[in-house]
Amino acid sequence: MNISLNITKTITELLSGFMSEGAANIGAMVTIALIYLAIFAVAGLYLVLLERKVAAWFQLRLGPNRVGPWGLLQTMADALKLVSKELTGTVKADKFLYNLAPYFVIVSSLMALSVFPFTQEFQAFDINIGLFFLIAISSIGVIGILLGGWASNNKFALIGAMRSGVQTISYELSVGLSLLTMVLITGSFQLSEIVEVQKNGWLIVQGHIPALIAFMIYMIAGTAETNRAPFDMVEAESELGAGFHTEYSGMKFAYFFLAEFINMFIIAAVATTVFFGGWLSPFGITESIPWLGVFWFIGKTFMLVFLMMWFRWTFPRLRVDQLLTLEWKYLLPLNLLNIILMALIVWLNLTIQF
Amino acid sequence: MDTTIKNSNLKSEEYFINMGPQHPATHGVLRLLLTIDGEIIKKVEPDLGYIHRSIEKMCERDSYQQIVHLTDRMDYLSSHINNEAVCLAVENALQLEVTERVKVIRTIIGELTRIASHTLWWGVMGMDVGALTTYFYGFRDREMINDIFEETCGARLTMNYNLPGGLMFDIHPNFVKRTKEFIAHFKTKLPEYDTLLTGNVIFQKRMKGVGILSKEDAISFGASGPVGRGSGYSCDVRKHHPYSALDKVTFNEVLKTEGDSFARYQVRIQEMWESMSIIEQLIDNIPEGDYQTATNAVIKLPKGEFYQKVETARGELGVYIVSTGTKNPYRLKFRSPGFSNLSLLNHIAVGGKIGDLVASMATLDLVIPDIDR
Amino acid sequence: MDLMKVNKTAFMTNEALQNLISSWIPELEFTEEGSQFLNITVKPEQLHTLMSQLKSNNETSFDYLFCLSGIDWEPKLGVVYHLESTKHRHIIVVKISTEDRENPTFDSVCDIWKTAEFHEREVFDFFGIKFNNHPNLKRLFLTEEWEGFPLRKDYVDEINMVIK
Amino acid sequence: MSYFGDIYKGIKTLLTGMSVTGKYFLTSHKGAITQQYPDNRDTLKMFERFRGEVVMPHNEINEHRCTGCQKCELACPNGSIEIIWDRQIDPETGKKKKMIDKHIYHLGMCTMCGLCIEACPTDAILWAQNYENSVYNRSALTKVLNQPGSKLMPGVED
Repeated sequence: MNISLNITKTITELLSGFMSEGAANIGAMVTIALIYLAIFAVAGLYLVLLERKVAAWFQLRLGPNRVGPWGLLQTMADALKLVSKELTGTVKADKFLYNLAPYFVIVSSLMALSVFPFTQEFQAFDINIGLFFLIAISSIGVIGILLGGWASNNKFALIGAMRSGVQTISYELSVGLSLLTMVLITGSFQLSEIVEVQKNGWLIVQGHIPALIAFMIYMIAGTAETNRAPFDMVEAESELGAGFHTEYSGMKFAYFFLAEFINMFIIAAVATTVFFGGWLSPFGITESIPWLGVFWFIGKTFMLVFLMMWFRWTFPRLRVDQLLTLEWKYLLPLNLLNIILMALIVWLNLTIQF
Repeated sequence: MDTTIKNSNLKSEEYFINMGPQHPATHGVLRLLLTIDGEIIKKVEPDLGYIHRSIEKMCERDSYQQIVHLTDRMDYLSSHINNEAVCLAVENALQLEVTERVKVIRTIIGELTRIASHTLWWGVMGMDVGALTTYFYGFRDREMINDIFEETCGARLTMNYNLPGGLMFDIHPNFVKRTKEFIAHFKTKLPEYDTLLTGNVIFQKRMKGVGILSKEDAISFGASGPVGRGSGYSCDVRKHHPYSALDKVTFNEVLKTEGDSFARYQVRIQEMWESMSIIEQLIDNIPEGDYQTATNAVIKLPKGEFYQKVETARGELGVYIVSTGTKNPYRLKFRSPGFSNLSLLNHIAVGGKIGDLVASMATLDLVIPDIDR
Repeated sequence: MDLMKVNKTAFMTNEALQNLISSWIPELEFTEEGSQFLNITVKPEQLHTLMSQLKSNNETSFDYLFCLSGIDWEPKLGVVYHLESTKHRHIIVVKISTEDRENPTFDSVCDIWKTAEFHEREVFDFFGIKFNNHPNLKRLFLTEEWEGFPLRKDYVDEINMVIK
Repeated sequence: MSYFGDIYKGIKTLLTGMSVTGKYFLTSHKGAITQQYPDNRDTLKMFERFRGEVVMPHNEINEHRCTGCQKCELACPNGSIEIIWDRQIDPETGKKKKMIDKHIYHLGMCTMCGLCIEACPTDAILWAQNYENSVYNRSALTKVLNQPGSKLMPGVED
């Protein structure tokens, strides 16, 4: 049962049999990209279904249960409907930017997926600046939203886009800083390295108080990063109608919609890798079977995804200026204090090691 | 406008945006012409008439029974209280004495309509401010009242249960049982409204200090109902000009003084408790008697003018009938509460952000057919 | 207990109101028949002075204009103001009317009560009565190019009006 | 140091808010408050006073109680009832009498106000409780309430 989990190595060896070295690498990369695209497109659809079901249970409803057994094919049907929808656009829209915007968003969210360690070596792209790469990629998504809102020549979309620009830039800060506090313990950005360090105690336990504060700040900033309630001023239904993607329909709207859910998955996945020990089982109980780690990773991520959905269906929306005061006056100072606190603890090595 | 924008040479241009007539925050076909500078609102000008059916012209050709059924379609959330307004006006004009039983039943169903309207307002207010689950909790309680109405009057929203001279038919045998069940249920659920939304720090930040209306402006703009009472202006028609069985019940008028959206919100939540206590005082001893005193088929009001004030869920509804003794009124004017409450929107929204406009409009609880008539 | 009885227990009875108000402007007609409240018919020129006095004088202090309605008395076009005092809780009705149906104009009271601005626009929309020095007097409900004034008795419109 | 104070208070109110939705999430297995309409169609029964549609009940020998007095037509606010009557010889008394020919009811124009049923002296028309009245073309909404070949019930006087 010991299939080698390092898929990149196996595929490159397979291809290098009848291809030159360089071509094999490119071939491997393309196949892995296609595999990831397939997996996460479907995962995105089922995240949408999970969101609709969880929302229904919160709201005394049943949620989709008509299409397929227990409504499992509902979002598949939605995707097919969106594919067949006509791609309308506004008259004086800036055609090139209008069509380019969705690709920015979907590409940046899919690229960020490549870095996650699902189990032992099952990782598409293990680079030593893993976390730094993640934060850089996730800030490209906002360019897509700004472009989409500005280019669709609709005033509501413009307001939505400007709001998203302001929001994501300010919340990049606390996402980065809160992850930085955790890197103080691990010492390296490489995600597999971070998981290694957590072999003797998850980081949230190792860093105890400052780690908990960093986790809370990270969750708040992460929800704001993906433009989800209570920070969803970008497509505030009751104020701006559909915000920046008002003028998008069909597959382009599907990209925006799918990207939002994959971003939610990424934020939750980063939190599990950094705070809750990625694919490690709680006390090393399933250490022997490495590929079981995938379920631990997916399980923890889904717990955090559920938490973000819980936020969405309970809290009202913040106003734009309150959002900024929350970030600059509350989260940022707390973050800086937290880094100093964490540095002190690491220096006096008061971290709890198992 | 904080000072940073003022003295910087960065000149931001105002631009003009169209909120409505099809917009989630306007709850109906109201079009607001907003002049905004970035996020800050400079001017709000409502453009009405999208659902204007000229009910007042129709009243001039209809008999009095038929006018009663038209008022259902004005403020459809307090349709029973509208019907009661016209019936009271006709009964007072004819000096027609209505039995005690009818007065008590009218007051009970009126207060139930008020609770139903406030629960719907609370659910939709939550949606406007972003919390989408409040809608379903609000509607769960409202559905119980709708079932009571459906069982007794046969219709859920536009009931037309009132006739000049009494009620169309008697209350259903298990009307009393269902109302008591509802009161018991709602007493456990209303505190939940507070823990879910009122206490929430985000909600309070969105509502406190937003859309401030002083008492003098409230009176001068003719604001009535919870909008007026949120600014400390005591305008409850049930207190000052009691009608039906309201003079036999004791309830206190909810008054807040801050005059911001949060005060109007709290007035409505507290009013639901008051309405429940009114129902409890009346539900157990509904006097016996017949439910309709006979009126001749064609009602002719004596020559003269008659005015009747009633407190609907949105405020003070006035029915002004000028009659020349024929079977339909010479002129019938409805003083609608929503109309005056809307006129102060520009006064309270200028200077705020779009989010504030939506929040203060939600607390004005506008129903557009009531404004357009 | 309807509005009629409440008015008696109010701070000032109709008679007291009547001689107080008649002391301000001489030729006013006071009637009480056919209505629950004291009706004052005033000439259009004295309207603004009477109204501002009714509001400012703290014995009457009618600070709440709760109903402003236009009426077409067949030959004459008129406006009826229902005023209530939030302090003393008494109510009076002020009526003005004019013969000229082509260009009926009255003084606007929206500088006294802010609610009048919207109500006067509605009366202009349905009766064609103009109010001078009104901030923006244009049609409120109907579209700009709607000809005719629907609530006038002589208004005819085959499409929308179903005469039974 | 109200800075940390209001952070703590804020988080506390957020958590209490979440506890309410959490409670509903955990008790969601008790079933939803929404009505599963197409599935519960056979068990769904309306209240007996529900105003579905105006109908004219006929007894077994195809007799109804409508004398054609047109009181309901006058009482209807928006003209959704039209009575077509003609003078026929009454078999017993031999005199000319006003007999009902067609009682046309436009369901499309009816606002369910109930004034016609209130005005009918002989209780000829009543409320039916059906709620599925949608049709594919509008002419199906114009109904003739008295069945063809039906007669007035003897002994019913105007």
